[in-house]
Amino acid sequence: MRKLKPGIILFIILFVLWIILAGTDRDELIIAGVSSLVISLLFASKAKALGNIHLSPKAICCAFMYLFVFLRELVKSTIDVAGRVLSPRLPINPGIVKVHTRLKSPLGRLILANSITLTPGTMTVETQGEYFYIHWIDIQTDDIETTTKAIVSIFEEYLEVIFG
Amino acid sequence: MQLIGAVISLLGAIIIFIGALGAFRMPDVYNRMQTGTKATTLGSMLAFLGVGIAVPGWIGKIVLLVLFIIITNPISSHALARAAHYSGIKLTEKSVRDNLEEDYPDEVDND
Amino acid sequence: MIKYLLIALVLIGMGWLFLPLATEYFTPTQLNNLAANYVYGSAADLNMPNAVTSVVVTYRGLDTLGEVTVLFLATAGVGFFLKRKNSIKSKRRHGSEILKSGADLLAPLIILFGIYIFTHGHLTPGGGFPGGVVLASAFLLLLMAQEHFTFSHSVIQFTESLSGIAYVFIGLAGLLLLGLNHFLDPRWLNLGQWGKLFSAGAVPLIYSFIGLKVGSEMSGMLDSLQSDGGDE
Amino acid sequence: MIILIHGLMLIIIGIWAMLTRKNLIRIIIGFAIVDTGINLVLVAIGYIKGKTAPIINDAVSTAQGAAAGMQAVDKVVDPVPSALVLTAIVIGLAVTALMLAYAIRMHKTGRSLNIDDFEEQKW
Amino acid sequence: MDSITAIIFNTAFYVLMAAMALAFVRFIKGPTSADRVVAFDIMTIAGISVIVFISVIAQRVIYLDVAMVYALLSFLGVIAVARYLEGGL
Amino acid sequence: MIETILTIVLAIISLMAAVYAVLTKKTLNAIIASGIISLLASIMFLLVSAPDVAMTEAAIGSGLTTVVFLYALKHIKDRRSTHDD
Repeated sequence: MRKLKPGIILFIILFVLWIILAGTDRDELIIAGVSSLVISLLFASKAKALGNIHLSPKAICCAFMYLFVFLRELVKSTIDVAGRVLSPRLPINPGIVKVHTRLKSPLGRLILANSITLTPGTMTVETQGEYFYIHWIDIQTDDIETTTKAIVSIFEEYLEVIFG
Repeated sequence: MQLIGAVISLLGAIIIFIGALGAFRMPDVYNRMQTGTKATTLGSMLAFLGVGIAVPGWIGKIVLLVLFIIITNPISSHALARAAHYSGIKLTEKSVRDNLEEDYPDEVDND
Repeated sequence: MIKYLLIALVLIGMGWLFLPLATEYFTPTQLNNLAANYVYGSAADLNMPNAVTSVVVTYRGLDTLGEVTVLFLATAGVGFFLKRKNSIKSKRRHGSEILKSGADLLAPLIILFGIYIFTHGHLTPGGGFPGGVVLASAFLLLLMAQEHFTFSHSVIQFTESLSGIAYVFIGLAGLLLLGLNHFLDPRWLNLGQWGKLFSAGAVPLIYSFIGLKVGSEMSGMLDSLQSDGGDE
Repeated sequence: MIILIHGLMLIIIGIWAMLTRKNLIRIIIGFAIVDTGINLVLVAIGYIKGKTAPIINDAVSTAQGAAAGMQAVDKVVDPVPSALVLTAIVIGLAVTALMLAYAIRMHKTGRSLNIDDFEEQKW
Repeated sequence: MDSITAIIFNTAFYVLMAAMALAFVRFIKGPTSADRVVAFDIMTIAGISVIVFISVIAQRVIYLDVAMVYALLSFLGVIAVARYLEGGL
Repeated sequence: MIETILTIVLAIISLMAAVYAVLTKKTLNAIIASGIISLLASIMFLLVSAPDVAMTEAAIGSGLTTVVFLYALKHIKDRRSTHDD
């Protein structure tokens, strides 16, 4: 079961994707089943990262909370950056800072880094072990801990529940 | 309903325009990337969602479009930022500090 | 100096040649007879919504067979000019962790999308050629993200030759089952119901094989371009 | 109409690149531009103003089978140039790759990318 | 579509065109190759939005497939140039 | 009407990109410019109602063309740096 879990999750994802693309006709379901089965068999060894997902009710609840928090941050920081761009003085204060993260699983780190990158104003430049190097458009402090609190912690508490 | 969708699309288009303007005004590559490739993500999401609201039958494909954009865009901009740093492009003079340069000074090839 | 003058003269002459094409071009308001027949026949005879696919696969099917052969020859030529020596160059910089895990998760998605494109070639835009290129793009993503990405060449060559042979055999099946001048005629399978996936005879089958063939050929070409190791 | 003229101008610019540049890769880029221009010209010739793509779904006709074909003939553009260009694009990529492989090989033997260094291979 | 909606959609279209032109100016000016790739990326995203708007104007749902191909594959070009710049291609 | 304006804007940008690709000094910039030409050509194919062609051009122009040129450039640059002739 432990070994099959990534393959099964991949199969479900691909199947749902095909249904959104093409609808729930009988022919479509046959082809969708066959092709997603073949692909998930081919890629089961590569997609090991998918095995880290916890499927408890609490994790699913956290996923929805995470989505909400992420969208809120996205809108907030986009408005912030738009204000900076439109103001004539161009008030930026950029630089590369170092933060640390507690996440271990590859998928969790991928989603954390992508969330940081997607919110305008912060951008992951490099990952080394437990440190992320982040280009920040408006540096406020010099300290690693406060920087971590400002950028990473919002997302990390939810991701930790989902991916462990 | 169509009116709401059109207004949301207009908002998205304006955000894309602001992103392009930011890429035009900012002083170095990293800041251009900040506005250019990520403010545009929210902009394109809003533009697509506006179309999806205006024409309700298309919502499935619109959702997939948003999903693809949201997965692929950060990976490419991360890769580009890393490449820009390693190929030796300096940060602008306005920058405060550069922890990555301090920690790994040998990795950059300055040619 | 005289060379620049000559080049300018050539370009101006070329523009002068093209000028009547642009000025005397009048926009038609109706399809010509051939195109109207193709559009009508695509819906009436073949039960297939996409008229472009009906032209590519059925009405000009022999042409497409030739194009696939040309594609095969070109990719074989690329493999002939460049030697495969995988082991020499390993001083590539490592891809970042995010790129690697992202590539692992995105590649199955891209492959599924490619399969969607080439199985729905008779209903929506797309078909074997773009679908095959999308498959090759997934391969390319893995090739770029991981510096030690390997795969067995025999699998790709096997897929390629199998789909080529299957394409020809489907054409021959039309010859055998329908009569002498029906090479590549897809109507030996059930024409099915309008707008469903399993309709239009053998067209989805043919386009799937074309897609697999184009995808494996492009993958082989990219691989030989990537790993041209060292000097002789 | 605009697209037709634009395609022709792209062809001329590409030929200009192929004639004046010395670097082999730049010549091949010129070839790729000519390729795109020719495809644009071909597709633009098949276009009929105010008509839509030759794919018969609900937007063109709600009927099925032969009746749909009858209705669609008045509403769609010519499918033949599309079908020709569809294959030509993929072939164009393969041919470009073949030319690049040849350029790499020439650089390997002749140690140069300049077209003038290969005088002895002219005829 | 009534007239106000059409006007708003057309305005969005013009704004997108302006964004594309602005990104192209950055492409011409950009001092390094990375700047040019950023401009290319912006043009791609604006192009995807333009394709979606074209499909609204033409009232064809099938045009969205083209936009999907672009949304899924456009990052390959950027990654290729990035890997070339950092010497890892 | 709006389609005509869009076509004119795209044509102007595309021609400028082509001229830039001819005149620029660095080959890498010319490759990125050819990517832009391909993107705009794909939108134009859609404007003349040929979605199949537009999709093929999108699939090819977004990744493969750029990558093929970059591989060639990489081989040539590698060999030049190791032998230094």
